[in-house]
Amino acid sequence: MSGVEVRAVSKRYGAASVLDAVDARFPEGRFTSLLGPSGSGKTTLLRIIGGFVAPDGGRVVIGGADVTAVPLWKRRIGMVFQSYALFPHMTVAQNVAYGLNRRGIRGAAARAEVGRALELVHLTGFDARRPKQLSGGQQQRVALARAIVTKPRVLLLDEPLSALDRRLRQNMQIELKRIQRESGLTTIFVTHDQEEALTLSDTVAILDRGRIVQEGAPADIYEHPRTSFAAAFLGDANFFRGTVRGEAIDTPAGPIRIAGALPAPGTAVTVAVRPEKMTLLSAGPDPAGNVIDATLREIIYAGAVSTFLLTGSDGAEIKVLSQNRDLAGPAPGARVRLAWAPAHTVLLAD
Amino acid sequence: MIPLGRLTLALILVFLYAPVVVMIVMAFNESDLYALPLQPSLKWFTALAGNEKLIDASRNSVLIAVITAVLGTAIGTLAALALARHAFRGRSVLQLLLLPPIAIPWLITGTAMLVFFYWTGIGRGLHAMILGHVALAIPYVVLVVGTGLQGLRSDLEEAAMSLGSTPVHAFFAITLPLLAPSLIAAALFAFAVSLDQFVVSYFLATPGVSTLPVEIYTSIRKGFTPEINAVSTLLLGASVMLFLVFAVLTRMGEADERR
Amino acid sequence: MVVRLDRRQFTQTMGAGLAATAWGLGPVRAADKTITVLNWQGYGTDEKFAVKKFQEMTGYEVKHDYYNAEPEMLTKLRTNPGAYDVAILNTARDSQAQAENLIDAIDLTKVPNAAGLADTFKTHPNITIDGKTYGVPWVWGMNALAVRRDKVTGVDSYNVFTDPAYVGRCALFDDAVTGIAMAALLTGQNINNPADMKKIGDTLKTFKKNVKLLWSSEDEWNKAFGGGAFDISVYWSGAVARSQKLHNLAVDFLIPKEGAIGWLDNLCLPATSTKKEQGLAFINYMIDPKFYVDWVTGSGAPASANSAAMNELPATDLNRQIHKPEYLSKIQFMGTLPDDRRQAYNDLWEEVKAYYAHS
Amino acid sequence: MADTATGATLPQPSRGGWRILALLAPAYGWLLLTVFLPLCAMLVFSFLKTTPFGSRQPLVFTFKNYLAFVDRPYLVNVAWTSLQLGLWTTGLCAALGLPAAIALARATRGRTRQVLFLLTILPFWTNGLVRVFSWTMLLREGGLLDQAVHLVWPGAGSLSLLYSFPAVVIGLVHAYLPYMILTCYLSVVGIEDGLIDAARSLGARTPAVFTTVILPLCLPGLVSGAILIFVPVIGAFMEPRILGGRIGVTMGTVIEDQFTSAYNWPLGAALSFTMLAAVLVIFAAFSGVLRKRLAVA
Repeated sequence: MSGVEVRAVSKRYGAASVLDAVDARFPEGRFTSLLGPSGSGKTTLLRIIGGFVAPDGGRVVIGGADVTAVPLWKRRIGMVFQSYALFPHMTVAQNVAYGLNRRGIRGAAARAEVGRALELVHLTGFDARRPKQLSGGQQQRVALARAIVTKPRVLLLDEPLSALDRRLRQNMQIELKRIQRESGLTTIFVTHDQEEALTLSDTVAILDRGRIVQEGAPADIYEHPRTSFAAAFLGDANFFRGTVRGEAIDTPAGPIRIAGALPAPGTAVTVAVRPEKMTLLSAGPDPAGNVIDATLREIIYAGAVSTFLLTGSDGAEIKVLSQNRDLAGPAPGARVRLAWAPAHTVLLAD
Repeated sequence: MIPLGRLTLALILVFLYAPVVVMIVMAFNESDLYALPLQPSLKWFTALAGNEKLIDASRNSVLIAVITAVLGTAIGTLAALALARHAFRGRSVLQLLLLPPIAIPWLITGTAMLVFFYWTGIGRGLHAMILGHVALAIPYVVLVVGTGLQGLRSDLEEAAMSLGSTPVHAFFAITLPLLAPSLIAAALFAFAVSLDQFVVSYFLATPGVSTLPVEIYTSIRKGFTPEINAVSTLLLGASVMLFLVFAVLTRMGEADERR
Repeated sequence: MVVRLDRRQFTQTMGAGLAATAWGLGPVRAADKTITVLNWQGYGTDEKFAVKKFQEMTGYEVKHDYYNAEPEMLTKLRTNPGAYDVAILNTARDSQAQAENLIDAIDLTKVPNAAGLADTFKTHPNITIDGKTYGVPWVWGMNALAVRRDKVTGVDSYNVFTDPAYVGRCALFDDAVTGIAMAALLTGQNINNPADMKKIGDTLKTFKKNVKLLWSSEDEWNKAFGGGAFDISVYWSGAVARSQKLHNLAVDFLIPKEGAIGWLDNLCLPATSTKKEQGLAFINYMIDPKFYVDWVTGSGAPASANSAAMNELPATDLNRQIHKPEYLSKIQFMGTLPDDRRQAYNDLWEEVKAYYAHS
Repeated sequence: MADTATGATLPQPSRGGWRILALLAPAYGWLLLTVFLPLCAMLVFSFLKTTPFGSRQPLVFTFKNYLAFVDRPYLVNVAWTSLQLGLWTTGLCAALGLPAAIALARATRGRTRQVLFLLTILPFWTNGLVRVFSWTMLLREGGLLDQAVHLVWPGAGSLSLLYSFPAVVIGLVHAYLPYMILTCYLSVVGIEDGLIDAARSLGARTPAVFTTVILPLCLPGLVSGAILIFVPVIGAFMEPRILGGRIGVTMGTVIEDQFTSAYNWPLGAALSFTMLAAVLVIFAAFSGVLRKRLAVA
């Protein structure tokens, strides 16, 4: 087991640049997600690490050794494909044993390993089935067992949960996390589902147009997005643009304060506020912190929480997430006041 | 849709077999002009037993057909892999180049082969016939295997390689077994193309080494006797036996059954 | 040791290797004691009794290679030097084969049975080129009309192909020379050099309504006639005898008032043959009256060019009935055609066929 | 020709070129030696005045053979007949072959399917000429088909199909139908059951499932099948000659005549190459349309 590093990796397909001098570290034993919209280059990066695609430039280092020139079949990686890519002409046991056999482990030893792997994914007793006879979730777990049974140095997951329905996906997320913890594998996980990335990862790397724009622990990235892209892609955000004037930022919605240091006065800046950080004020005195006026347009009720869609005094759309503690509340059309703490105002780099 | 399809399938089988049944029945009919009503007789089979030429020709036909099926399928499959799996410049030109062997009447291809082989010293004979037959089978194999490859995902090979297979091993362990139905179909077609091919054989045969279709073709003038039906019937039987042995040996269809 | 193979050896080795891996070749040509004859299939030379007899006489086995069209025969002679020892040619093709040095001149004195050949054939202009003889006349026949006995009566002209009584009941021979020659006879022209090709084309086109099919082999003719597909057809004289004798078909041969188209086949020695002596021996045997009688009685044959052979047949024999000597005066024989004229024949015939086909 | 790209990338692009070459070399090398070079010789012949083989005249080059359709207007009718034969045969093969392939692939499983599949190819392990002759037995006046009809309907007249256009079509459909069944079958087996269920669950009725799901997915098979059928049918000569009687004059028989009895190889070759060019133009025109359709599917 070992960490993975990519250094200045680039890839072009024809005229289109898919990866542009990407640097990234995937620490040993950690679960890292590559998060980004489609076309951001995350799958290409994964495939370069796995050796499925050769980079045009840059290096791939696994466990301290440069593997850029090492072919796929010698890299000792485990890959779970989006389509699972189970061999339809083999049984579950044969599928799982395939990599073991390639590494010279056969017979009883292989059977024991296969049994352990299937136990790990809760598929004991499914040995003799064929992939076509399994449900989507079961196939996914076979693919996982097949990838980890060989004890690879790195486990690569290419959107493995995207084909599952919501409930199954949530179960599988828990399973995946458990298995990763138990096996202690360095894991790189490609997804476009932010929630999945946040739930599973030790580290999240956000990719945008062939570059990693931010990397860090899920909570860190969520609470402190560095760019408006990161803020918008990972969770929801309300954006305010304005100019630094004295202690506050002057925006069309009103002055907004932040917790940290401000740039020089006169600088144009953008700040973001997560919808759940805002509260709708009931009648009474304003609390300390930021308060702005808005008009309630619509309430989307979703059981435990409701989403309030509002229009700011400057006409911009504002979204607020609130737990349904009180039954009574303002009705659409009502003029309301929104409040949040300066510490929850995130100053963005762009 | 499916019951309708089954009915169509049944009718098509009747349609496909009508002339074959006629062929077999006429082999057992006394009349040399294929006249009706039927008078059962084994005389054409008896006559055949003494017809060394026809028997030799049949043996050559099967021999060439087997070689063509094996060589043609192997060579054509390689090309199909390149054409289906890789995008490269000139691919569509190469695909188009498969058309002439099918589109140009075999008569012209055969004549051209005769002249060219004569000029280059390849000459005529069994080796020339095999050269010709395999060439005519290749386009069919490429088309059939290519169609099969389209239904085959390429990530399976990648999966195998990520598990430690070299590309060659991945091809033999994964792609080839999954491609088996297409390969068998292609081989059956190559076999059929060769067995039925008379024009090329006719031009490339040397006196004394001919094939059954050549014998049949040249016998039109003399008289197409039910002996031809008899030998065709026997040959069909032999081919079916050959295939059954092959099917049993390779346990074809077993994997299919379980899924 | 370095082994060098040129392309020919390479392909041959490859072919041989392939063949050897399987279970053996067809009969491999024995190096010596065989001669190979190039002929139509089922045309005398490959009669079982004859092959056997010749082997008994000379120790040489007779192998055959067949052709299905005259140009193909020439192509085979050209592309297989040394492969053939005797070739059967329509004498109309002799000059072409001779010009390409495909056949050798024959000294008739070395063919004892040639003494019995009818003089008209022995010195026929088709086989005599620059004073030398390039083939031994073998058999001759006529292309005229075959009609269904009892059903067709009173026919005495090729005009029957335009007779409304026989719409869709006629068949033609799919052969350019025969087709054009028939129309030439009908329009009173020389079959080997008709003056008015357009008239010939127009005449042939008037046959359209009556023509049901064009046959190209004796077998096809027998099966179609036997199946009742037509009642009147252009046909070969010798084939009529065979259809009556071997297949019991109710068919009669008649020569219309315009005459018949005659042809003469001869036995030639391919120039590249390495066994000319045995070739001549085989030719001599082929014009042996005994062989001819056996051939006629066994399967049926055209008329022999050897008067001695014809005389051996009983007077009642069908073949003698059909090939009456007085007919010879009503026959125009197919002669040598220059390339361009032959092509004109073929082009016109193709056009006529397309006209028949287009509805 | 259907575009067969799956767009998969190579693990080692630097060696990809050699690998492609190694895969293609045997097939195209073989074809080069046995088909393309000989056909090139034929192409040269097609510009000659007379057959170069055995002609006493010196070689004269001419374009005349390519003007055959102008010089011989009757060839237009012949080409029209061939085109009609090609369209009828291809159309009927598609209409019969696709449902059969679907039934074969979807309604049967395992060994039954293999056996049925084999049964459709089996007839082709007999000689084509023998099969065509067997058709004459069936189709001729008072033949087996007539007798069968009379068993069911004693008063019926003779069908007398032999020596007619339908007879040629029947013979050609019989000869080429398995190609369509095969190529369609290979396309149909690739369709996942789930896809059809999904279409059903979205409320598609059977005909809609067919036109919106199955047909587009079968298109590659249909196209390959159509190529394998239409192209050789245009040049077919045995079926028209034996089953067509007087009307059996097609491009195939005209070309055959040039190579056999007429000994005009240049004209025959020129006609073949003209035909090949026409076929290529037709498919080029169609491939644009098809590519769009395939992209949508």
